[in-house]
Amino acid sequence: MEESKMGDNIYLPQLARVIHIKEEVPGERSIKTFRVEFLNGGGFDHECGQCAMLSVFGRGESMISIASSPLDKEFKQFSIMRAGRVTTAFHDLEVGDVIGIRGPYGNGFPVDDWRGKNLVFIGGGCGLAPIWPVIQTAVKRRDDFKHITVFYGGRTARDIMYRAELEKLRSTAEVCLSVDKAEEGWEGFCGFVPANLMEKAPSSDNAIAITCGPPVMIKFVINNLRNLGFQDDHIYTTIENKMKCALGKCGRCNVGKDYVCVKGPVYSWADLKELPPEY
Amino acid sequence: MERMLAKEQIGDWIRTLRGWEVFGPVLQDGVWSYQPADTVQLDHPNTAQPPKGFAFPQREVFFTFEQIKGEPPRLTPVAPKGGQQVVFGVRPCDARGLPRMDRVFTETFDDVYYRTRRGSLAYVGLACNQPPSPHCFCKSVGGSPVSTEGLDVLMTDLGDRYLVAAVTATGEKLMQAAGDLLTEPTGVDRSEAGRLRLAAITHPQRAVNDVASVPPRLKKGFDSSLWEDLARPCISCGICTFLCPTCHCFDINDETNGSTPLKGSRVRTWDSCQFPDFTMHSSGHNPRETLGSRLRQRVCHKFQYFHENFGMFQCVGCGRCVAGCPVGIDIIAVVNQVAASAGEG
Amino acid sequence: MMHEQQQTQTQYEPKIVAFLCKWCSSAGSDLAGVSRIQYPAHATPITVMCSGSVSPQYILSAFNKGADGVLVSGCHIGDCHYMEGNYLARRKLYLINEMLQFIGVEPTRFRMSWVSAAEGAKFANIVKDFVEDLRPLGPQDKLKAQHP
Amino acid sequence: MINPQDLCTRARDLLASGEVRAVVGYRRGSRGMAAEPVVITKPEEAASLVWDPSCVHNLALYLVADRKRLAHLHQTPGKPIAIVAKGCDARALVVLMQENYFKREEVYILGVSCESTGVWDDQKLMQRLGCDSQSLTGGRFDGDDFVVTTATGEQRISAPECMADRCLECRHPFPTMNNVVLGEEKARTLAAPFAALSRFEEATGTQPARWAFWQRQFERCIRCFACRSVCPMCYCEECIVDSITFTVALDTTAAEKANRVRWIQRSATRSENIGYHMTRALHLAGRCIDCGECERVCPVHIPLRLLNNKLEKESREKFGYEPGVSIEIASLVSSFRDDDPNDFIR
Repeated sequence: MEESKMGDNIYLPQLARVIHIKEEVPGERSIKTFRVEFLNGGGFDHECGQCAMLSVFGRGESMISIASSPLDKEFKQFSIMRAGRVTTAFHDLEVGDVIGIRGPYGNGFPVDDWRGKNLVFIGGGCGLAPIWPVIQTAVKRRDDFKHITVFYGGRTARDIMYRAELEKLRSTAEVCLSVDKAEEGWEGFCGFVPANLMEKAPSSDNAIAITCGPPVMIKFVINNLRNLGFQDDHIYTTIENKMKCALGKCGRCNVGKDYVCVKGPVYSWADLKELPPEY
Repeated sequence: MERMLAKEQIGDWIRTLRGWEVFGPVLQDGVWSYQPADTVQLDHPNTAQPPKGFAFPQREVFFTFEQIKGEPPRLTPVAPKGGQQVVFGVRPCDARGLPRMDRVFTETFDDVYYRTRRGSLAYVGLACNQPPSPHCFCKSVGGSPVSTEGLDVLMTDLGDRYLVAAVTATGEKLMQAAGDLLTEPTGVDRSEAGRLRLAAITHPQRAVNDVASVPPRLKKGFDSSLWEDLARPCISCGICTFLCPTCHCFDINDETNGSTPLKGSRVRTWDSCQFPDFTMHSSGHNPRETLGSRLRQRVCHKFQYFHENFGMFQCVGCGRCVAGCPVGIDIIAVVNQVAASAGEG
Repeated sequence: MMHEQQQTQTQYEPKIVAFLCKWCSSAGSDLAGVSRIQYPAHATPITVMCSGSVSPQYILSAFNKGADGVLVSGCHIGDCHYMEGNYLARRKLYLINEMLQFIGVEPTRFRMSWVSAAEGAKFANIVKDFVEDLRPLGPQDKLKAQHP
Repeated sequence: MINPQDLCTRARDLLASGEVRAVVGYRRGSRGMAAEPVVITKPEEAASLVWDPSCVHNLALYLVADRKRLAHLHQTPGKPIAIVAKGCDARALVVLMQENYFKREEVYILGVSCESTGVWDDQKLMQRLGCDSQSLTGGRFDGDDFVVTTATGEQRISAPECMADRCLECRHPFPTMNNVVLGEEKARTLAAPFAALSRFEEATGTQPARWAFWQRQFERCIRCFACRSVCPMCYCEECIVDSITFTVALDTTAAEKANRVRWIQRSATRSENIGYHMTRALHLAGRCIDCGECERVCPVHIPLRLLNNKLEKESREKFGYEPGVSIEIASLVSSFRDDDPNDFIR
């Protein structure tokens, strides 16, 4: 076979240049936000909640959720926590460096189905990134939705990502921030995110809840949401598993019969609770 | 198309296959494997490894990359080596692995590497007059010792001659190349073949009990404590999956070959759901941490998840994982036990 | 000039990876350098704290990355900075030497020596000899990784 | 000769008295009469234990697994665990104790002497009988013979005909370290020490012949890692061939993970396979007690014992070191002698 026939190659990434890097959270498990633009006229459209496979050549690939709104066409944005081999390589990048991207992968949040509803977002740690495009889209299409509440917490005030953006958000949405432990100068809630949720107790009436964060947090948040009267099919979350191909072939991200990279990462609790808890 | 071929003329047939690279089972160092061959002698039980590597090799280079500092990386896709390959002596169970791999690699996202290799591959099968292994259970999973699924040609051993039957158009082409070597079968040939086929099909085999009820029962038995019990001796090696005609899990890594400029390749290699680090997140969290959860994944993938997704079992009953397991974990017994326990109550 | 160029193009130049202990052999190689002793520049030196710290993995890895020969050099027996590191090295490296030969790697490809900080000339000779021994063997491709 | 019933009785009593918390032994599996490893915890399960020539596995492996499992659960072992141990299995335990993997009192060794035979080899059975142990319906020791039951009836085979090479060459078929031992200690010589190794070295005298042989073997490896997984000495939490090459704990930093050297690629190519097998062999120098399990389980029949035997022979001849003999002595590579070979150093 000729190389020219390898054009439609699902494993071949497009190239994109890093145009902006912002340090969100410092420390050992630091988070940086990378804004990239495609080279050679490449690119793709995505939906809120979808992911992309990013590569640093020589180090490998990682599945990262796309943190920019689909309405921003000229760039894509990713917030990456330093956790392992590939993500550390990302943290070593500088503006101007070129990375590989393939995608978009997975499903998205059914944002259009939520018109006329109240939206409650609950994020923790790095889990604000996957739901951030939904928040962005909701803000940009503010009239489509009713009340918007954003719960978000970090371990300490320094661990809160998108701090400036969250403050800006207060003009259009209710923002409830929290830190795990009491700190001097912190005026928001002290305690875990699920506790903050119960404290504010948003109404489940005509409301959709969208949550993402560490697995333990999600578990308690969903429990609390149900206590607040949210129906199972009105609770949405994203799950993550280790991925290598993002194409439903490499065989490791499956939860029961579903490959998270294809059928997920977005699930309603009504669907997710039917699957085995292998995530 | 059905024809007869004298056994000693099989080499002559192979020599007529110009433009094809021919492989056949060869015994070397005590191991049966498919090797390039000018002629073949089809007296093998079954090969140690199935022929799945022809379409899905253990190592596939996707592309090479080269990055000179300050310039964008240059990516060069590496195409599979061209040329048509035909494999002789494929057992019907192993051949049925191929259509199952097709579902995985060509549906939803089309894998050009797999499709290219698959497109230039033909299987000439050999019916099993006798089960080659005491752990054969092809009949339990929808196959048979004379199944043609996944084959281009099926040969049946009639002692001093073969009945050669075309299954696909490619198979007919392979047979047409033989010209006069292949002769019209006589009535005796046909009745002899029929007798052998019947004997093969009725030969007793190990069996998965009430296989139709297995997928729902496994689903019900997800939380069964049997999984950990049955997996207790498991040593987490990859024999069961690497010898499987349908296991397709893989890993992707960058292999570098110099840092200034950065040079290397992105490579796919086989991986196994039985390795403890297969599903481990970089945080250390592992959704399938225990031996039981990994055994359950292997068994349920083949007998439940794949069935739910594609309406067929992802097991062809070759018995390699049963025979090859160093510690006696036996997929037939596992399925039967879990399904039976889920059936109660 | 023409002739010289042709020669460099055709003559095969072996690549050597040399694991040198910091206290003796590395100092010895430095002495060879500062004493302006001529010896071939084929060896890539890697300074290690002690010959005893050289894991067989280092040697295999050097061959994997394309070394044509691997040299391990430490202090003379009795002179180890850590008292007995080179005794341990001797045992360990004896075994890997045997293994390399056992699987059919040319015996010449692996070499071990004792070179003190004062033996600049000896170090230069070892490298010189090693290069001459390796040259007829041609490139080492038995243990070298395949690319792509 | 051992009466397998005695083994069941011993195991039952140990569990019933509460002296041990579990017994690692063999039971009949679902594959013909072939034995499989089992861990039993209840006295009534003891009746399922077997002892016959298909008890090929080195069960010391399961003590390592047990220790890892307990460590993971942050549990202390408490009472000892009992293990059915052949001569080779007991030697493995000696090495593990020599390396402080566990203490002597944590293990109850239920020794079984191989007496004048050993376990059988499937390939040899296949050649002799036309079927492997998984097709047999019965098999037992009888003096110097194996008695097997096939579809055509009972057959008596002189054991050395079908014994595994590792057993033919075994010099310690009696588990010297034990709490109790079944069977007798019998002097025997079935094959010269390192007979298979000597045959190989004679057959491939020259360097090119050696390479031709090993090249073929290493190219065949599919990197299923069964040789590593089945080896009781391969207990490292961190192995150079794994994709995540070490245990990730909560306090493992990202930098630690990122900076790990990838010594060996996952590609099953010749160079990487050699890197894996050579490293493993060298890591087993002075530790391998020649249970031969790596060679038995290899699905593509790579003669891995040759690698380990080579180092064992060198260690014995050049360093006077024999593994698995004493808990007290220093390990091979952490000790030395003044007169260790020096002539390879130039």
